[in-house]
Amino acid sequence: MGKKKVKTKVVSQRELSGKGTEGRETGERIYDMWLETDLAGDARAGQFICIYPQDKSTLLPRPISICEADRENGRLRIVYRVAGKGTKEFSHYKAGDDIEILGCLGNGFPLEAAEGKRVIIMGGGIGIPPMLQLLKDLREEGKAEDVKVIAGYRNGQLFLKEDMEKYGDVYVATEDGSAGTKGNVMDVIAAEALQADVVMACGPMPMLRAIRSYSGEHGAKAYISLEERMACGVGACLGCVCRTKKEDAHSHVKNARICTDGPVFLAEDVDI
Amino acid sequence: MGKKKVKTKVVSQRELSGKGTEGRETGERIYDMWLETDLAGDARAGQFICIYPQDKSTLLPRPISICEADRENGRLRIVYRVAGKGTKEFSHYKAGDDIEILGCLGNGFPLEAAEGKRVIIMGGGIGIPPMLQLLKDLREEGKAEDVKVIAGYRNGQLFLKEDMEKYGDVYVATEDGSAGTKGNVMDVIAAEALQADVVMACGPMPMLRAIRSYSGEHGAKAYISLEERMACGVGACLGCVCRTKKEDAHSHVKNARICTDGPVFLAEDVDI
Amino acid sequence: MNTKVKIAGVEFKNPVMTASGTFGSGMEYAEFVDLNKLGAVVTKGVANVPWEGNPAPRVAEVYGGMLNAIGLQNPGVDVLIERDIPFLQQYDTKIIVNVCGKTVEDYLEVVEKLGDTAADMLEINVSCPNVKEGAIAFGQKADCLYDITSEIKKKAKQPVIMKLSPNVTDIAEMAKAAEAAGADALSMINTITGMKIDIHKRKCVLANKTGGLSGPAIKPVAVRMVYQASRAVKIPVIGMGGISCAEDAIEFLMAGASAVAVGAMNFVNPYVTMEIAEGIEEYMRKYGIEEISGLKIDDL
Amino acid sequence: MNTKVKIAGVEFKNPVMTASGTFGSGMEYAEFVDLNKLGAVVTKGVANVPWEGNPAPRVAEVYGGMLNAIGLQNPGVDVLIERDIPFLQQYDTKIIVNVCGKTVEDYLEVVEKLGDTAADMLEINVSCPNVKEGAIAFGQKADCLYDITSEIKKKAKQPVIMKLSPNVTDIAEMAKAAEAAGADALSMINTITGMKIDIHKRKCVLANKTGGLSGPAIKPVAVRMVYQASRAVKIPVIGMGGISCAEDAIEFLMAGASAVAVGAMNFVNPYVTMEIAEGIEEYMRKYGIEEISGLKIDDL
Ligand SMILES: Cc1cc2nc3c(=O)[nH]c(=O)nc-3n(C[C@H](O)[C@H](O)[C@H](O)COP(=O)(O)OP(=O)(O)OC[C@H]3O[C@@H](n4cnc5c(N)ncnc54)[C@H](O)[C@@H]3O)c2cc1C
Ligand SMILES: Cc1cc2nc3c(=O)[nH]c(=O)nc-3n(C[C@H](O)[C@H](O)[C@H](O)COP(=O)(O)OP(=O)(O)OC[C@H]3O[C@@H](n4cnc5c(N)ncnc54)[C@H](O)[C@@H]3O)c2cc1C
Ligand SMILES: Cc1cc2nc3c(=O)[nH]c(=O)nc-3n(C[C@H](O)[C@H](O)[C@H](O)COP(=O)(O)O)c2cc1C
Ligand SMILES: Cc1cc2nc3c(=O)[nH]c(=O)nc-3n(C[C@H](O)[C@H](O)[C@H](O)COP(=O)(O)O)c2cc1C
Ligand code: FES
Ligand code: FES
Repeated sequence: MGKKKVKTKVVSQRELSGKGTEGRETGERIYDMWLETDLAGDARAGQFICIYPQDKSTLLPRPISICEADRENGRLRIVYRVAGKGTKEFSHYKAGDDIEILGCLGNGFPLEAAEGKRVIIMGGGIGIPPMLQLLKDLREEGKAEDVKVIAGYRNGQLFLKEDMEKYGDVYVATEDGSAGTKGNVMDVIAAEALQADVVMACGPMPMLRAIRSYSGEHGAKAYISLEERMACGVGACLGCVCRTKKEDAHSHVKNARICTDGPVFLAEDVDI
Repeated sequence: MGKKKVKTKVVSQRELSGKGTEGRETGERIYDMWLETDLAGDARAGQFICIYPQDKSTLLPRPISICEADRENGRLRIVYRVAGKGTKEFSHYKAGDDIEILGCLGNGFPLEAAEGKRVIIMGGGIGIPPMLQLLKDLREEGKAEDVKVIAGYRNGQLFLKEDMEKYGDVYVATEDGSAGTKGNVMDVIAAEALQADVVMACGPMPMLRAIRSYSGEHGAKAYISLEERMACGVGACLGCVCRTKKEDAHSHVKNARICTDGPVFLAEDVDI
Repeated sequence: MNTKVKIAGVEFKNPVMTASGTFGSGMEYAEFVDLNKLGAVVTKGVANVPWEGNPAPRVAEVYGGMLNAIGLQNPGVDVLIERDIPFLQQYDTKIIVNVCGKTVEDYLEVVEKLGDTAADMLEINVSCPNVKEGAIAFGQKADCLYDITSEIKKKAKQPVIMKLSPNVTDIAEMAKAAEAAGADALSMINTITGMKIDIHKRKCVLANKTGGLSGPAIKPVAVRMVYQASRAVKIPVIGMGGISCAEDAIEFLMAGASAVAVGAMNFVNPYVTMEIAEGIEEYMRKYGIEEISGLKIDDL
Repeated sequence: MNTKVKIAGVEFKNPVMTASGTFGSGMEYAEFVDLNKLGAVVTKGVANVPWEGNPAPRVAEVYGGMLNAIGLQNPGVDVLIERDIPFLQQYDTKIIVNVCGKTVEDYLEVVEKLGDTAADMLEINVSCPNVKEGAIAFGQKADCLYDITSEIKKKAKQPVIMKLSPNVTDIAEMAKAAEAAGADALSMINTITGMKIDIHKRKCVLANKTGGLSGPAIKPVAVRMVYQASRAVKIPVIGMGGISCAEDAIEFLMAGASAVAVGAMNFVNPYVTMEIAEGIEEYMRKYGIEEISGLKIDDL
């Protein structure tokens, strides 16, 4: 149905890092929001939407990954961390509020690349949310030989773990060692001696760099989702580029637009 | 208690120009809001407060006259017209909302000037609201020989008329002749052959100019409340000046600050 | 009522254009906007050869606007001619190509290559504050501006719009210099140089450190400059800077602009250009104004 | 931890000042702010004789800021000396008197009269864009700025801050000219010239037509100019323009300012100066920064 800016209703919102969950004291506030929108109809895992804050001192839309798409019922789920003004505002939204979003944006993960392959999905921190829909889609398509999930958390606040476990085993790494393997997602691979033909990942830059090296060394294909500051979200402003190894077909220079040519790139194609 | 910026709660708000009232088709939307604040304690008739919009594209506070002050219960009433962005925002406030105001500002009407005098209070259009508290105070002080009220409206939408009638007779003028004398407040004076030693007034500039001439011709003292665009509201920016006949004691030029030296001036002192 | 405007002999169906660099080559927003409804599409600045632009982060948000330091990334004029101009020719709108360069020769090469294309006008960006190699000087010194304008006018087959920098002491002086050198029209303002520091990371948000400020925050400065420039010259001025709605556009037209362009606000509302075109019509209808030129207020 | 700063030999208890013209003579805001908590109060510009200023409307609201065209109304330096300075002397804060004039002689007269008063520093406003008689040129031409600065320095008994205009092509050049002429410090930015038109009334909102833009909208431009100027000269720079909170103030200090001043945001939050002074302390505590000068980032 193409990209659109639409008004959508908040269906529900809750704090995942609320009282009672561990690790709240570190100050990370993570929220989980469902939106009602027919943009869900053809949302792909790894795509994102942009949310426009109402606060008029902040004009640019905020890119947030699609965590789950209920395509039949026209609903999108996002899980996000309060990072600044915009996300702080979002965290105050309540069921029934009207908000404006632009979507669905970006390319998403290439499900076809999983066909007949051993796939490892890796999410680090606030890069975990898009892994949920990816996992669901890989499971439902059922063409991968095997799908494993590694989720790297900062601490015992294991958001979305239960959701993902509905679709398969989830290996956990925590920086503070409070659950699973102490360390990061790469430490899980080593500790559990996991093997993959294809890696699909989202997370902080050091993690993505490590995956890129790993994929080079182990001959695995790694699809990584990148982040950059955006203005338009639709490929017009050239704000959100990443360096590419070869000349990009659209830009004719070694820069690709994360919002339209990405956010998912084959690790070997980009210079991160 | 001095000037303060305080958070206050909206006690109630209703539209005075709502459906069923006449004249709504002209598009004037008038709202009536009660605020809970101890600033009410020493509010004087003719003073004003400044309300800060929440919309961050609009930063400056909006000056609005005190329409009624319930000094015992710590409540202020304002009645305002939707004129632009700020007042439009205010019109959406509901009971329980928190808003920020600065008050009480300005000098207010000099009640002592009414002592033993025949006083006519005149309000024109959105200059009517401050007349209500003025009327109440003049009645309660009881030192005027006589107090009459003339309210000039655009059409049959006679907001605040009933409130004022609790404290005395109200002569009405309407521009479209739909109630009272057809014309303006000055036409009422002529039509009803009213006489005054002291006039206290608030309204559009042509009305204030007419009152100024009248007071000159009839030897009445006229106290008029002026309006100008404001920034600080407290006398610091020199944004809100009016020309004065003589050198102003504070500014040492022929300019007085409406927000602090006014908004009420003796008509003969200003050059309008 | 007639919303057509004529600038240097080129007729636009309405005075609403896109600001260079904020609308790609039209392709990216064609999903949102019916390009047939716009007076013109102004393309992203293009040089003689592809430019890589600055490293990321290239954009930062600030109060009521944004900073950008794209650094004029572009695929080079050949790609524009092969790919982007044919795309735009499908639509019933005018095509204005924004041109950038590091030397006068760079500019001339682009201008010459564009000579036989369907581009209706050329807009010469002498004001991008993000390029280091000296291009900025063209837009900040009246004599340099005069020289480059004359050179370009010698080669250009299409009418030439000189796009002025707001980062100058006297915009009227710059406007006069461009006019004297033969410019057919002016456009303004480009972005105002700004900076944002992340006080927690203790470094500039933009990799380039400084960037160009655009969006509603700059509108009063832009209106003032359009007012000053349009009253200093006889050639038409295309006004831009923070336009977010029809009211804003009308403010520029009243100040003296013959047409307007919308930049950063496309990012906030992808439909904004169409809405502005409609809003201007509505205003004209309401006040009984027959021509766009009737919006200008001579005696402001 | 120590929040004291020293500028041209004068010690301020903290780097937070009020911006001239936005705080009256301190009297008006003393009801809200404990003046003892401020580094300095900078008074409204004062001339040799009383000035009436411009007709009203003098202020207009714009997106994220405001325009003003007060036109430097002031009661003249004699009243300031008799009434305002004694008032400020009651407080434990420094007094900076902002000086304006139409001719060099005007400035010199004020500077001389202030010589024997309790004013701790003089801030010379060569940049008010609202005065017609040519005063603006002092702040927009490097040679004029040099000349007036040298003349003032010859007469001034107190250290002299030259307040620069942002309406220039090259702020670093202006900063260097003032430094070369002997200025003890610089302050920036004054307002950026802007305009607002009421499209329904079809006229300018300000009686003076143009006015000076201030408030959050101008902050990125101000930070950039403070960055450029502070790195072009050795004398201290006092930064201002759109500061609304401690984070903003810290941004200026990181960019290279030695102190900051708060202007239009006093109108939005009368307590803002005190809050900023506290917020800076909090930030320093959080990050273990011992001195205000430790906030500056040399290698931004
Ligand atoms: C493709 C993509 C997908 C993302 N998905 C998620 C997600 O699922 N959950 C989640 O919590 N976060 C996600 N992010 C990061 C999220 O966009 C930022 O945390 C958010 O924009 C911060 O906005 P703010 O107003 O709270 O912060 P501020 O710091 O106030 O924002 C200021 C400006 O910087 C931009 N910005 C700040 N941080 C980032 C960042 N990390 N990436 C891009 N722009 C940034 C903002 O969009 C805004 O324009 C994603 C980013 C991208 C690019
Ligand atoms: C002392 C005083 C008392 C007032 N009392 C009342 C009252 O009791 N009821 C009422 O309805 N109105 C009153 N007004 C007028 C009221 O302040 C304006 O209608 C209001 O500020 C408009 O704000 P806005 O955001 O809706 O309009 P906008 O046009 O969006 O405002 C833009 C800017 O212009 C200023 N402004 C616009 N119109 C006026 C105006 N007429 N006077 C002063 N500033 C203006 C605003 O404050 C704001 O800064 C009073 C004005 C003054 C000076
Ligand atoms: C992301 C971005 C890229 C831009 N690129 C160009 C460009 O290539 N050439 C040019 O002349 N102006 C460029 N500009 C400036 C705009 O065309 C316009 O002059 C400026 O942004 C002011 O308008 P606005 O406030 O509506 O954005 C760019 C602006 C932005 C925000
Ligand atoms: C209402 C008003 C009056 C001002 N008067 C003066 C003045 O007399 N002298 C001066 O040097 N600057 C004056 N300024 C400029 C401010 O001191 C300051 O440089 C500018 O407003 C930018 O800071 P801000 O964005 O924090 O307001 C005035 C500004 C405003 C808003
Ligand atoms: S955000 Fe504009 S091109 Fe990606
Ligand atoms: S509004 Fe600032 S002096 Fe009156």
